[in-house]
Amino acid sequence: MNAAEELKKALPDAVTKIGMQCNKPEATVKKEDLLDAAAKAQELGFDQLSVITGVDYEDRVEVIYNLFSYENKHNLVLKVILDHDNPEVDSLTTLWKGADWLERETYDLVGIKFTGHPNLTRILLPEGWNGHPLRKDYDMETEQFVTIGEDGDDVVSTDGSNLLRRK
Amino acid sequence: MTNAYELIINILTALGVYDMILDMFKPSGTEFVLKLIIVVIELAVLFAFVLVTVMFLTWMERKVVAMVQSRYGPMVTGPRGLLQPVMDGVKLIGKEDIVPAKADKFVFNLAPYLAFVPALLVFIPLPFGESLIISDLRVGLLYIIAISALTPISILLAGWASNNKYTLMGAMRAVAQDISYTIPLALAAITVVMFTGSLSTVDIVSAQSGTWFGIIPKWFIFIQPLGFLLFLIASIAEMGRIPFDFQESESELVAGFFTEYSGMKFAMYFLAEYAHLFAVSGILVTIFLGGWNGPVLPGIPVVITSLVYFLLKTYAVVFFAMWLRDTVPRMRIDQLLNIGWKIMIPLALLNLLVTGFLITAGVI
Amino acid sequence: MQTDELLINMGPVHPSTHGVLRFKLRMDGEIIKDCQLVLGYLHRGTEKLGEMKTYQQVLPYTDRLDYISAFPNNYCYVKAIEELAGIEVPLRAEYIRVLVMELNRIVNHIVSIGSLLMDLGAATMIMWGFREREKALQLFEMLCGARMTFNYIKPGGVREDLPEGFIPKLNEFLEEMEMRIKDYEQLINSNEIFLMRMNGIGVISAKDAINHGLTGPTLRGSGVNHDLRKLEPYSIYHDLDFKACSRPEGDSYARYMVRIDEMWESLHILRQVVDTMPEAKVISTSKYGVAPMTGVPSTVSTYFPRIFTPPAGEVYTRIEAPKGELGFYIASDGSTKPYRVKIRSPSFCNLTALSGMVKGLKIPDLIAAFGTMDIVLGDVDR
Amino acid sequence: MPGIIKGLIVTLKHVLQIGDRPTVTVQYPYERMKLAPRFRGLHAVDEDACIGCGICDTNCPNSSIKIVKHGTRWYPEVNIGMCMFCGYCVDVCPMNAMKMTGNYELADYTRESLVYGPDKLLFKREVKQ
Repeated sequence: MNAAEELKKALPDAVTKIGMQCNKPEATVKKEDLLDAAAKAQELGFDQLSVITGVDYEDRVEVIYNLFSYENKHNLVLKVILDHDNPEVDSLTTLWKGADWLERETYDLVGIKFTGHPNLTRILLPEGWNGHPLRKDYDMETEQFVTIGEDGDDVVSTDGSNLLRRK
Repeated sequence: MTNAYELIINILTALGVYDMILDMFKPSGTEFVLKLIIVVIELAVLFAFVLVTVMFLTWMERKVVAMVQSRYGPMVTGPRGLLQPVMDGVKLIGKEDIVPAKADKFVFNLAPYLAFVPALLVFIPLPFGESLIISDLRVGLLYIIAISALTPISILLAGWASNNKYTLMGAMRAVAQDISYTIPLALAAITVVMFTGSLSTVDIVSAQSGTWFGIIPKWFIFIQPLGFLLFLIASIAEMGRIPFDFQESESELVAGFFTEYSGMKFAMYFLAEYAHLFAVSGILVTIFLGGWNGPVLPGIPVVITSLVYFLLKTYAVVFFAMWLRDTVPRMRIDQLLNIGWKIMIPLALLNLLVTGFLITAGVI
Repeated sequence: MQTDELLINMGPVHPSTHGVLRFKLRMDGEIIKDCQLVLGYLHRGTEKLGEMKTYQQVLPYTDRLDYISAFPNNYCYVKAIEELAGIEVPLRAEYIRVLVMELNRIVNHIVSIGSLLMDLGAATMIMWGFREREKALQLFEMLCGARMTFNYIKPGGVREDLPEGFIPKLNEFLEEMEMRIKDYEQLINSNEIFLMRMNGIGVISAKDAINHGLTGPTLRGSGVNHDLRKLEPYSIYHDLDFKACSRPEGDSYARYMVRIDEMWESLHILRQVVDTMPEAKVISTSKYGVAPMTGVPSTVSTYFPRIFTPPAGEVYTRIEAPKGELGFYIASDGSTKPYRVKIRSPSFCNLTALSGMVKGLKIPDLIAAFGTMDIVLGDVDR
Repeated sequence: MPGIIKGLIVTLKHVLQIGDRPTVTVQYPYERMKLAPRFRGLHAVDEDACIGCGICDTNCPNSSIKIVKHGTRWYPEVNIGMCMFCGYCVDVCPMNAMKMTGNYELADYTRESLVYGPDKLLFKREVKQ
């Protein structure tokens, strides 16, 4: 019995689908129950949160959590399917401190809101950036420029005329 | 012959021109002008010597670092890059002199000179050789320690006037460090004074002439090994070099107190730093390593041999400082202060006590 | 006495932030009250580029993530593709891959230790390190024509076979390296000032380290003896004899020592690889391979097709890069371009723990702890 | 203290170059290091072999290659400012006409001069008798 099946057995309502991500057991979880499922997974020994990936599909947004257990050397993939226009899911920062930055990054680049995150701000792009670059509908044509404002914070504008930039 | 002034007069007399020159001034009663001229010549020679030494030291520093690190160092300008410091100087003069907009301009401009002048003044009672001394002050050692203690004022001014957090922190560190290290420095030096009974540097050097059993030179390092060690550590801290270069600590505070300086003012600090390095090494040699004492070579005037011995010893100490710099990382400021106050000062006091006891008991 | 908090902006241009990282420090005198990190000054959008280029074209971009050790980046991306498409790799190619990755691990640790010592004020180590690194880079140049951005490991194998004279030169390097590491150890390991600076600085417990998602030497410095080369052996690591190095203390010195120990282990691995390397071809000719063109004298053994369409699916692959766990997530929709490339970079995840580690310490400690995290900003910001 | 002395000894060994610790610097630009034959530097295009097919163009990750007319035939033009020397153009060339030379001193003053046209890239392969 692999980890996804174990999770399914423990939380039959939360896990809607189990499958494989290449060679790793994958459990698709209802988005309301993600926190419970993750807590259960942590209980089952999955102590490392390896990565959080957000993928923007045409009709949905998926968030994929890759977990690993140092103890049992097992992998587990949790997947949540979110609404495309208003992706929102519970934050896992209470379970894994390492989720902090990973969630901020996912928010920054894919635009998924993690409710309950202590400091959900952009991390790689400056505050005030328009759009989330890894969304498929991201506007690639508009150029955005970052300058340093009076108080030292980044200022984003679409007007690049006053920059010292040689064409 | 006790100092360079008399040396010059002696040379002029030997050449038979002194009386002639003196006659030129005597009728008008202006002998003091002649005196002044000679003193100015002396100081000019000293100044030129310091400048050349500093240039050589910067080249030497780079070469020693390069040798430790399996590199060549400067090779292009001049033979083996010997003219590199000149080019550096030319470059620095050509640089724009930037004063930060929110700096205190008067203090900002004043600070570099305040750093450089004490570094020069320290050389005055330093015996470069037999009678090669500008002035044999009777409080020579005290004078040196007092003048050295002026440097932190300049650093504090620079750090504060730059209106930059890094410079301020660098300045604060420098002052904290300097205060805690001048004390063991002075205490270590006092043990030597207890033997000589005089603060004059000439007396200290002459007390170290001669040998025991014809082999071991009578240097104070052999009587006072602990004092020497304390003085060495304190003087490296005093020079502000790795492992104690908190005023700069470039990887933490960018460049410490002179972060905002550029061009010639930066060069002033550079000059002061290396002049200080040489001066402190010279003082260390004077106090503990026998000054200009060395085997007398027949046929060569003592003035020359003594100068050579002094320079050899001083450069050995300078080399050690550079060598140490390339080997060890920087300490942390609080660790340094801990060592200064909790280990070095008690040790120095203990050393003082034991030395005093032994001298009174007549053992040494 | 009334005191004010001091706000210090360390970076993005600062001698010891290893690039363009910015610390926002709230200080009480010299003591750090709060440390916030501002990233993104080197963000080049590699993940977005990954969606816009073909599978093959993304490969050179992976070199530019962690430019100190680019081979593991190459390899991890290639491994993800291979897992996705089920490409088999010839044994000799796997040997060469492990060889270059372990060589790169040594290079990475040299640079890491060197820059750590540089931050502490001892400039000698980095120069010695770069002296040896140069030898390794010359080996890389011999192998693939580039010194840092290799683009050498390809889906199904490697770009070219080992050149003539490579193995003797490598053996020479290994022998020299042994002596050099001894020199490093003599210079640093027992230096009292170094110990004073490193012992008990930036301590993180094993539990916290795992919870923060630390990986690599940073995790193993906390006494967690976990190494992906052991846990999920990939390539030929299951055939090799080596051990995962760890130290229980969890402080900066432990992390430093783990790196030194790993260099010895890598030397050990390299010797085994050289001794047991099989003679065979270096590129796969399995289902995605195409036959070499006849008639044209080809110097390059690239059989990987220009138009490559793996089956639709998702894959997440991770390897033990020198800096920690490096992962590539690739979602494919069956077209010539990846639908989504996600990079789990070790530097980014390791940095998470830094601000907690340095609270209550001083600026020099921040630099010491940060130096032992061993990050590269290209890897953090991607 | 003993640790520092150990360090001092090993640095002194380097100063005096005891035991295989030589000076290793190369005095560039007065002397140069020997490049490996596989070195990936500036491109070169075989004048006779190139058929101007444009496969290098389509495979270039940064689109730094353009096919331009040169004389009567079509040849690639490389924008070095955008090139990342990945070597794909060499790998994919069906005629094996593209190669990379050891020229790495490519810094220049303007962006325009970083565009290397066929006049700078072309070479004639010596025909073996």
